[in-house]
Amino acid sequence: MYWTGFTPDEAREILVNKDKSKRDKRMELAEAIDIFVKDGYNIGIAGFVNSRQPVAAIHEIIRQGKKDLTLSFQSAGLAVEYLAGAMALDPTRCSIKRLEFAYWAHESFGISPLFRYLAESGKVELEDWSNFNMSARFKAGAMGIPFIPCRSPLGSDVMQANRSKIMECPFTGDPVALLPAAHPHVAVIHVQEADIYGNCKIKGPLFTCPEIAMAAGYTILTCERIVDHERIINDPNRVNIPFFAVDAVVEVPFGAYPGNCHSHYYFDERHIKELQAAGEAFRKGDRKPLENYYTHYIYEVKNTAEFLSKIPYKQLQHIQQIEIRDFRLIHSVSRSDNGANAKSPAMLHRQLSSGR
Amino acid sequence: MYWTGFTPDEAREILVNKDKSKRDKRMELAEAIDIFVKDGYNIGIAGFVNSRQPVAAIHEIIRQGKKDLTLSFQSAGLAVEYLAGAMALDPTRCSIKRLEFAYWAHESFGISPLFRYLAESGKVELEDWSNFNMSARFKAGAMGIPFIPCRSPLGSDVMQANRSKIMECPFTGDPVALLPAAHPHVAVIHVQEADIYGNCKIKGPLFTCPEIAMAAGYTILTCERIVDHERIINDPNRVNIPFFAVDAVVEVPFGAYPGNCHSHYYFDERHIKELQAAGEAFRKGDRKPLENYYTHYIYEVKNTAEFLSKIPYKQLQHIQQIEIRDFRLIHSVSRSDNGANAKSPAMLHRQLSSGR
Amino acid sequence: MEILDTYADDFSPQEMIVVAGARLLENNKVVFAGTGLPMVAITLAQLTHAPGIIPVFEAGAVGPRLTRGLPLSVGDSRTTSKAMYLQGLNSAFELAQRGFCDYGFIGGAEIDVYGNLNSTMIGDFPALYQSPKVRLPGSGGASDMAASCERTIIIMVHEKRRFKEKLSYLTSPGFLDGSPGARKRAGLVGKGPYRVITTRAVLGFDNETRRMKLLATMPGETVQSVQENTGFDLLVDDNVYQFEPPSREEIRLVRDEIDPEGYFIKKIIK
Amino acid sequence: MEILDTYADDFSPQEMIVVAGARLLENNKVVFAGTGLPMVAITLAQLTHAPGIIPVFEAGAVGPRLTRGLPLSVGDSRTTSKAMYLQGLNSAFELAQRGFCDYGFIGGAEIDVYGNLNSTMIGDFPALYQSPKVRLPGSGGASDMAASCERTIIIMVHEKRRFKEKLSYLTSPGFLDGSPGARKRAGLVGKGPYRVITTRAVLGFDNETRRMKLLATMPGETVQSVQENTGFDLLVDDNVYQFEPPSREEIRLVRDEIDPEGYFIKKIIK
Repeated sequence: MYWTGFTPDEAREILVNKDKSKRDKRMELAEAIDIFVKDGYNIGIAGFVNSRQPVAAIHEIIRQGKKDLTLSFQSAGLAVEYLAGAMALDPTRCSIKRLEFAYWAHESFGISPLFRYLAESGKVELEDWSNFNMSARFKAGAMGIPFIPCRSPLGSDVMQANRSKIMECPFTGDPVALLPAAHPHVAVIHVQEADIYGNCKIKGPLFTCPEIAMAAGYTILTCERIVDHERIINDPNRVNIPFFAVDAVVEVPFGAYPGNCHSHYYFDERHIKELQAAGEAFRKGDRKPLENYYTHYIYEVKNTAEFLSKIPYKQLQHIQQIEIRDFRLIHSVSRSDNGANAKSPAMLHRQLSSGR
Repeated sequence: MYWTGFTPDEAREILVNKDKSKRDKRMELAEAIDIFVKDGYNIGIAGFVNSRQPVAAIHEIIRQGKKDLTLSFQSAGLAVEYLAGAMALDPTRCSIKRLEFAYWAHESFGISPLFRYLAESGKVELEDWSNFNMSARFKAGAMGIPFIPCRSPLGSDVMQANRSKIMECPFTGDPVALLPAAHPHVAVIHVQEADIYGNCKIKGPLFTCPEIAMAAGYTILTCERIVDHERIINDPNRVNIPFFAVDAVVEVPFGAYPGNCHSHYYFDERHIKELQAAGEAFRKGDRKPLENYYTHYIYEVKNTAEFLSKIPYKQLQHIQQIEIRDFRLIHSVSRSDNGANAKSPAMLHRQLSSGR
Repeated sequence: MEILDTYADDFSPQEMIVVAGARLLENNKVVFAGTGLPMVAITLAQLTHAPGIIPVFEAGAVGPRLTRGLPLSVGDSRTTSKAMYLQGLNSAFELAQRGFCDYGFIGGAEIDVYGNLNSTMIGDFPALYQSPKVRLPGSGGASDMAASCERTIIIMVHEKRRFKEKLSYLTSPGFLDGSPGARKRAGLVGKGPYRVITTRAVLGFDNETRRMKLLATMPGETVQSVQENTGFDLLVDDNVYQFEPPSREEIRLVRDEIDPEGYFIKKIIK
Repeated sequence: MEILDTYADDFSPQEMIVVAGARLLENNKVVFAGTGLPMVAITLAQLTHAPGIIPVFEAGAVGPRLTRGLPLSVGDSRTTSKAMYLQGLNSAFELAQRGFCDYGFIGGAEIDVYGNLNSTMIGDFPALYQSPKVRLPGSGGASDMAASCERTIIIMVHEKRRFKEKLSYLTSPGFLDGSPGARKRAGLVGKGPYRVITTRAVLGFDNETRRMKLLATMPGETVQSVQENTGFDLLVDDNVYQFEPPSREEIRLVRDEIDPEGYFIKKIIK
């Protein structure tokens, strides 16, 4: 068995020797990436598909030109797409070596042209898992156990493509899959609110963010806003990641843009499609649109604020409004929203005999 | 390997065949115990030592005279003490057959005389685990896996006293302990707030309550108060047990009395000591005080409301006030409560060379 | 009971799939929904005969009602509206692994006669795993739902190249090799695939052989046309029937209320 | 530096233990605290030289400051005041298992020369496990802390019958049989026991043999009196010294502020 991040023993030693005190961990994004992200590292990428992905941190990783990265995640879209594009344009500047993952695409926004490009040309090592597998691997890491039992990927070809093992359960006699813990060298995570110590509160689905933070050797936390410590601990049951699992706290409003950040902004479809189209053009042989995209939005800007200043303000305002004002209500649902007692048209109420 | 609750396959089948709809599950406590608690059952006892233990539900189990129970818990005090007392007085009326547990005593209120009586006279089967072991066993049950790896109880005699097994980790080569999942037939849990469907919100430490609820075949939830569904789902990230893991919802104010229920009431020391003293007298040969206690507080009353009406109102008010008004502040801490920056007397600040 | 003007005049194969998916869902069941058409079908079911359906989304939301609009992702903000429980991926999949999820509602790029799915790669596996002919997005949560939900409902585009004798790669287990007890022997639980809903048919599985069986043809299709577009021999149910077309109201809900922007259901250009 | 009237005139052995425990705790470390005297010692440390100590209580609270009064249980409401993270037992023990907890602060009924503890039973194990001579409350979380915290600090009443050559039952692992690498071989992590604080002494462990070693005697005790009250041979440190008595301020904090009701620290009747 080989370990692609820290081994369980190494991951523990790092924590044992770490200053775990409650101290101000605020820093600039560039500084955090410079200190904690090294060439050859295994990076745990938080978020899920295009929601709450650590996009700002990834842009900075691209600007700093980190190489030979292993990316560990369950399902990702934008964060990995940006890294893939940087590698596609110039692999000597920024590169992915290996993927441990379950899904790379954009759901309703389509497949990932740059993943297809990298994978089909054999430019990255692949290790396929399922969403539960990767989430459970991070969970095992967070729990301090070297592996975790799981039902999936039993019966599938995934078992031939990755490091999981089958054992006979000593209690039931049935086969069970064992997944090795994942301890990325560093985790990059974007959340809504954190205090200066790193205690943070996640709104909406947690994805696998707490587990990734606890499993990783080091954790960079970007957040929409830094809030008072007292506000965070007002309801300690709602703190999702404790301060001592965090090494850097960076306030980055719109840090998941153009993705979705629950309670702050919805997807910027227009911008995501712009990136997608540039990637698709690249896959078909025209590198110009992707070069232009990277020059304009990533390499020519110093930080996220400068990136955002290139986006029309109305577009930013629009995605905040969709998110906050809920204006795309499904009216029938809203009207009849009485849970199990909702009334619906009588005709449709009848038991449809067909198809049963 | 033998299973003392449901086997993993049985536990799954029960859920598969259960009506998991969102429906009104309110019932009387006596009805809930009658339907879901059977002689010979393995009961998952929630709470921790004397905090948020399901005391009211246990009183009703005693009144209904359930027998040959297996009790599964990490650390318990009052709930199990009450069952032990009932068995000590008349084992044909109510009895414990077996314990799977980590700790049975009352912390600052002392040891458990009735546990000593039952254990030292060989009247109950013992299976010792640690707090983490029992919590992890419930967690494995909740996760739907047949076992979970854990570091403890490696190296200890606990391994000879229970069903854990050691295996060589196929990834690290190091020994690791495997704990079998626990699936109690029924869980009894007391929380602060629930809606009529069973969605509930726990305040303060969660103990192992969510895991026990999800692991058990059936779950009886008592709560301080039933609140509006809209209030519970106002912050769905704060829902600790989802409705479909709950079979009965019973509103029982003071349902953990004389124990502590976070945000509602602190311990009633006086009453706990009354029970303790009666138990201690029993262990030393005088059964009268314990008989009187049970007659007066449990057998002669119909329900929790009648039990509470035998407690002086001032005592109930007192424990609410301690809990809610925080009047026993430690003043030095409060004064200097600036976290790591707190100032303390210079003399004591110096590095004490002795003892290092 | 039915009158002819109940039915919609025009509808796309995708719309037919969504309507069929919705109709298959029983009220008050827990349905673990994959992205795309399953989300549309669940919403349609909630709006029609099954308001009590409890959706579970893998990113963490349990029991939402999609009052904020159709989610564009199983992890986006819209999945959380009126949710009753909201944790993360581990929590959602653990619910399924524990037995809380009656149905998993998934798709794939390829399917075989035993309902196994491929959503990983097209090409020679394992030889060319590291440089496949076509690289697909990967399992996501589909294989987890297939492994742990009590039953699965599968949605497919019905083309011969997708209904294959042999998959390039088995991502999501169905009845595996179809032998008796194959799932149990592999360590899986649950009863396996229940229905396959396609652009041409509704299919089930034979109880004895676990091979795919044609139950109903979609409007405009015949037993023969379905078989011609399938890369393996289909069993045909004795009572094979024409599936009831979408009603006007079903189509109206899909087009006007659920997916007015056409994220998942492409508009028909008239 | 020190002036004589710094010291308290009278103090109980329990108070001495608590003061010694507090002094051993470094500022800004994460300390997993068992019930009773460890809670008092941590609170005293927070009030004196180590305001940045981060307590972890097994029932779920991380980093509280005990402004609501001394908890009577590691799971009661008072453990949650100003907590920064608050889940449950699994979460707390997983933090320790992962490596977040620098110290575990535990006790036991019996201890052996290698710092192994018994808190389960007195009697013949395994023969009489099901009807022990004396049944103790059980491990609780002590064996978990001993297995997973980086180091443990042990608090004991120092009596010959408790410092034993051979334990009735090994509940919480110390250095096991004392052989080199015994903990690692058993699958444990962490460096094992660090200090034993008793009513008579402060003890550590020899680096070579991992046997218990007398480091300091409590006020009123001598090397000989400590050995006489120990059921095995103690190593004695070359620089063995008299432990500094409690200061007036330390005793005042314990009696007046931390445990005025005497829940864990019995009052001295003057």
